[in-house]
Amino acid sequence: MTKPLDVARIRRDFPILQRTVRDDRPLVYLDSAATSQKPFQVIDAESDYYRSCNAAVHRGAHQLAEEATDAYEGARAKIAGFVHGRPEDLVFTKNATESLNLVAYAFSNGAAKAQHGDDAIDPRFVIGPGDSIVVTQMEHHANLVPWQEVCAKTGATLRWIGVDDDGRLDLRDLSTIIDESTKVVSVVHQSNLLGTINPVSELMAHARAVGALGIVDACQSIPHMPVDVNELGADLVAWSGHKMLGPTGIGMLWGRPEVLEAMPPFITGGSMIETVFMDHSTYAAPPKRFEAGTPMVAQAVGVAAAVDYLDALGMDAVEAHEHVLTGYALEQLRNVPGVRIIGPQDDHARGSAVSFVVDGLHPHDVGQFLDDHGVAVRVGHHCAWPTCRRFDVPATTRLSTYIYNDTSDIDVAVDGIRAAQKFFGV
Amino acid sequence: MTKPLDVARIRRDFPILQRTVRDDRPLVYLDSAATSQKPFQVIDAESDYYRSCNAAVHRGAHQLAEEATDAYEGARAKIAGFVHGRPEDLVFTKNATESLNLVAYAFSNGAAKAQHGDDAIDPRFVIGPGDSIVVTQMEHHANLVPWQEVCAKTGATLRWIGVDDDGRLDLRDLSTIIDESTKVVSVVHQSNLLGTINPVSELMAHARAVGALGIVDACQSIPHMPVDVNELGADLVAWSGHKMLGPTGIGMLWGRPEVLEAMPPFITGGSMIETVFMDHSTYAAPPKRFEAGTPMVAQAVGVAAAVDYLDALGMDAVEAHEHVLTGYALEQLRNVPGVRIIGPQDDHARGSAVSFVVDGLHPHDVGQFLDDHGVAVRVGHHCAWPTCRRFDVPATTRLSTYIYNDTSDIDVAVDGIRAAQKFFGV
Amino acid sequence: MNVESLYQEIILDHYKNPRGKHPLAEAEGESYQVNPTCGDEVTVQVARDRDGHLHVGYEGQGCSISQASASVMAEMVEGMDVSTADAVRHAFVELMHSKGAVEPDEEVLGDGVAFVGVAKYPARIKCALLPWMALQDAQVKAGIGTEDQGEAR
Amino acid sequence: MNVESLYQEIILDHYKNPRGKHPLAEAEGESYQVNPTCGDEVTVQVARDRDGHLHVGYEGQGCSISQASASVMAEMVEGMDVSTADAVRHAFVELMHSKGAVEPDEEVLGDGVAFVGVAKYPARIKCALLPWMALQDAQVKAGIGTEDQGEAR
Ligand SMILES: Cc1ncc(COP(=O)(O)O)c(C=O)c1O
Ligand SMILES: Cc1ncc(COP(=O)(O)O)c(C=O)c1O
Repeated sequence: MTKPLDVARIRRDFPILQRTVRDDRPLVYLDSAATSQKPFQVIDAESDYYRSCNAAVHRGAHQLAEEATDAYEGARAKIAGFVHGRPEDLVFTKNATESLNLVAYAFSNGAAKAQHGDDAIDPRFVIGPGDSIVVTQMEHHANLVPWQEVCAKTGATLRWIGVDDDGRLDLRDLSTIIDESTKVVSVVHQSNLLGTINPVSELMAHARAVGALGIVDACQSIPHMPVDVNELGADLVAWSGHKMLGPTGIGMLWGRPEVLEAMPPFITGGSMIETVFMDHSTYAAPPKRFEAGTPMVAQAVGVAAAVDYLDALGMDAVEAHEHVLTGYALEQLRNVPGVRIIGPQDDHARGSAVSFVVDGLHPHDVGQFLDDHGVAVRVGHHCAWPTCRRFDVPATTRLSTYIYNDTSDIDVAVDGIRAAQKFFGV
Repeated sequence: MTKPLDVARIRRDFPILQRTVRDDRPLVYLDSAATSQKPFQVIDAESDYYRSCNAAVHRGAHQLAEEATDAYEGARAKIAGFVHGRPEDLVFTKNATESLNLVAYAFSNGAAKAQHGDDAIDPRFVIGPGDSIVVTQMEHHANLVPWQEVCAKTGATLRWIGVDDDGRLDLRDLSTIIDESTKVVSVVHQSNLLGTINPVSELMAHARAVGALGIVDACQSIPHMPVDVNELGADLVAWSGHKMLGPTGIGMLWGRPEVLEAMPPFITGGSMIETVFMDHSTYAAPPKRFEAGTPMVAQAVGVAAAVDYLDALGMDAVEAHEHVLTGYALEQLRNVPGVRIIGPQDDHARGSAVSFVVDGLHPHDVGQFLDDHGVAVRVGHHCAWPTCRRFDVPATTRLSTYIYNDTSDIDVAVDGIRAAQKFFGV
Repeated sequence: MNVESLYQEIILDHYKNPRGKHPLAEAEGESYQVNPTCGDEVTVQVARDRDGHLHVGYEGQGCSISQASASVMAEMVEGMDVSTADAVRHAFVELMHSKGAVEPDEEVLGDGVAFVGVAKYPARIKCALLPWMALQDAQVKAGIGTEDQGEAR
Repeated sequence: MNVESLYQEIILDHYKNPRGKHPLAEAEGESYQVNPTCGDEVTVQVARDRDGHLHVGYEGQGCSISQASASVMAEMVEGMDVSTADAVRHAFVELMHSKGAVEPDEEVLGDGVAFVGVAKYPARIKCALLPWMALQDAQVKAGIGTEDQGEAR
């Protein structure tokens, strides 16, 4: 049995939710798919780190350095545990975008080094003409552009799984898309624009079957539902801290140990080396191999505090709460004439990002009216421009909820939409 | 006339300096070259951002997004101003290591794309066999390993300027090192191990003369002395926030506009694009082109607060203060029999990082004794392993000061060294 | 400050009944501009006749602000001599960057004065400027005017 | 807790007068290990004689802790049968990870008990373990022992 969320109590932990916007309207924050707000527990964890034990980690023989290292590695263990992974298999980056680039660069770097005579590169990372990379038509730019770049640098070909009218992946021709030429299958777990939850373990099984590496962009799933990285069947899983109550400036990459071990480094420099000579270097084992330079220590501590916060609520309860809100939002929006939902129409296998367009109104103008009602939403292509094109819309307006929202927030938003319709006479 | 620093007053702004370590000894922090401590003004600026206006920047039509964007871009303007640059020419990264990699990858990405038929790549970034890259023998790994990687991926050759016994660059054979084959000259402004301040504008002039791009690693200079990026004569300048009173997780890269404009992107994804289609994308102008994904907003706000703090002291005064401390440290260390300073022996053209070895004692053991006296120093190769090899030492112990240190801190350190000598009977 | 100050009557009118929204028969220069965050697009074409007068046409899609701005622009500068058109554009750009501190001059800006409220909504300034940036860029490409390249960024 | 608890007499003695610090005539396996943050290095060589006894030699440079640890290790396991040597290594590794909570058994660990203070200084644990990791790795390479590969990390 999961205990339902006590939204009123939760809201008291978020200082920003006490403020007003535009002519003293209470803030209704429905933009958590872009970035979540932070409870004081997270904010304080970061400042306490700076106040009490800030130092360079993994270096120096002094007490502060020991405490800072403990804080950093303790955070790693906690965050890894949150997704049922081992600390050794968790890499810190600056955001999910870097995590995904780190993986993409393993292929372009691998190919370039192999071409220049390095025969120690694992053949899985040597990509070139004739090889294919598979993504979907609902990827965030962060899981699309890096692969386009790999293709531009290596001659590999990008393929994608299409999206049907209901915003679901079209899996009919899967075996012609993922085939023996495929070296990478990289898919979003939950679309940030459509809200669709994809059958990633099925897709990962297809990847495995052809010997391709399987990658999951879990930016919109790990903050919102219980995720066990082992169950996804993926080789690598990327997500961000700032969407799960954590600070800006930190992302995560979990990898299967054997895959991380085989991956060439991305950003190079201090702390990721084993030995350095003027003319060559050797590299440390993962996760250090992928963490060059002074890391995001305070930010890791902040994400660990966010994990504590979410664990205390229970991710089952978080998921259940959002499921209710999603159903409610879909229902309320359907009741507004002229509103069209872009993405799955019902709440089955669907997360809480709900995109829509309003006949006769541009999404930007809808967003502006919502802002005038104190409602913060996102408008635009949500960094998934090809997905907008698929639905023949220039942009959408998107509501997205989290643990601090309740149905009344959605009511305020729907009022705002109606007001916009009235004002523009549509 | 610069006003001398009031160290006692400054120390009150740094919460961590009020704490004790190891059996209640007052903390003597002499490890600022690794990372600096943070005044409450910086810590609070970050938390205030989260408490009051956290949101996704450059997106969303709501008031929070406007305020967050203002905070982020305002920070950019302030930090750029600190080094006499324009905001449009300042890129935020996660640390200086990423900044330097961003530049290095412009070359390997440029080469790979050109090889695969992209003829829009600026020829300056198309590197290959026969081309050379020049660094020095006193680089931090962050400005060495990325260039080794470029060579491994493109067939270019790495060359370096040697270091003499006094820890100065050996500039005698410069014209055989920097020649017509040279496409990159990348040098450290102030060595984090030796303390040497290098004649970078002279080196940059050599780079310009042969048409090479000139890069300066200013990690140890910008926090400690007035730096005007225009006067360095460099094309690109990299540094970190956490060494200049700022938070972890943010770095800077300043570039000449014409050079940034010509550079291919590094990390790709959201926010750095102009248009995205499934099969290709076009990229935004700098600085956005180099800032993929959700940026380090709170961290930028923190560095801006650090700039305010340093500006209020005056960088001339900071430099003068450290110069006194450096001279004092050199003198006190010279008075201890058996201590050998690694790096320039006098305080001319020299920063406050002072490395030394003690006859018969391993640097790690020296560090441990200092720790026992409450003194935090760094031991090891300081991410400049080849520099240690040059001086035939496995590692050094390093004292490094900042605005919150005074001569009494150095006295405590020297006492610790003597105690170690006594204990080990050397 | 509220949303009505942003969406003045004139803006709504231009949004619903755009003027000058058509391709130009013999364009000498053309510029496509896009707002990468929201996907608003506009293509502006320009030509100059024997008497030195400017002719413009545009196509585009986007929010009310960007589309109304394009319509206002097309209606105003159509047939103007080049230097007067440049002056109008200058005044419009200045207004947008004024944060609401500048009192717009109706003599110069005509219907453009209706955009005074936009300057208070930073996220929308880019929308309003988009067609004017395209105009400037198209003129530069056509070699018509303008010394002030790049200033509308 | 203070620095004297770290640097016990036995450690200082092994540091100043290292035992077993020499190459091994007929090494069957060798392992080089380095601590990437401080540059401490050690190379351990191993061989097994007809009676199943282990022989070790080492070279290295580094801090007192890593070098004394190598000396203690070389002295202790030299001539031991393989399974006893493995047991000593296990006990040493366990002690290092104990955060000071384990009472070391002098029967098993001999001079190794002197390292009990090291467990309280996280930054130094790696120093103390370095030669033992090299021993294990060298044994694995020589095919001498040990089922517990990787455990000393
Ligand atoms: C000279 C120098 N360059 C580069 C770096 C790397 O900086 P960061 O670790 O912040 O990336 C440092 C700091 O460690 C440094 O001192
Ligand atoms: C599905 C998805 N993938 C990737 C990203 C990129 O994350 P970040 O901006 O934190 O790098 C986001 C968030 O914007 C997202 O929603």
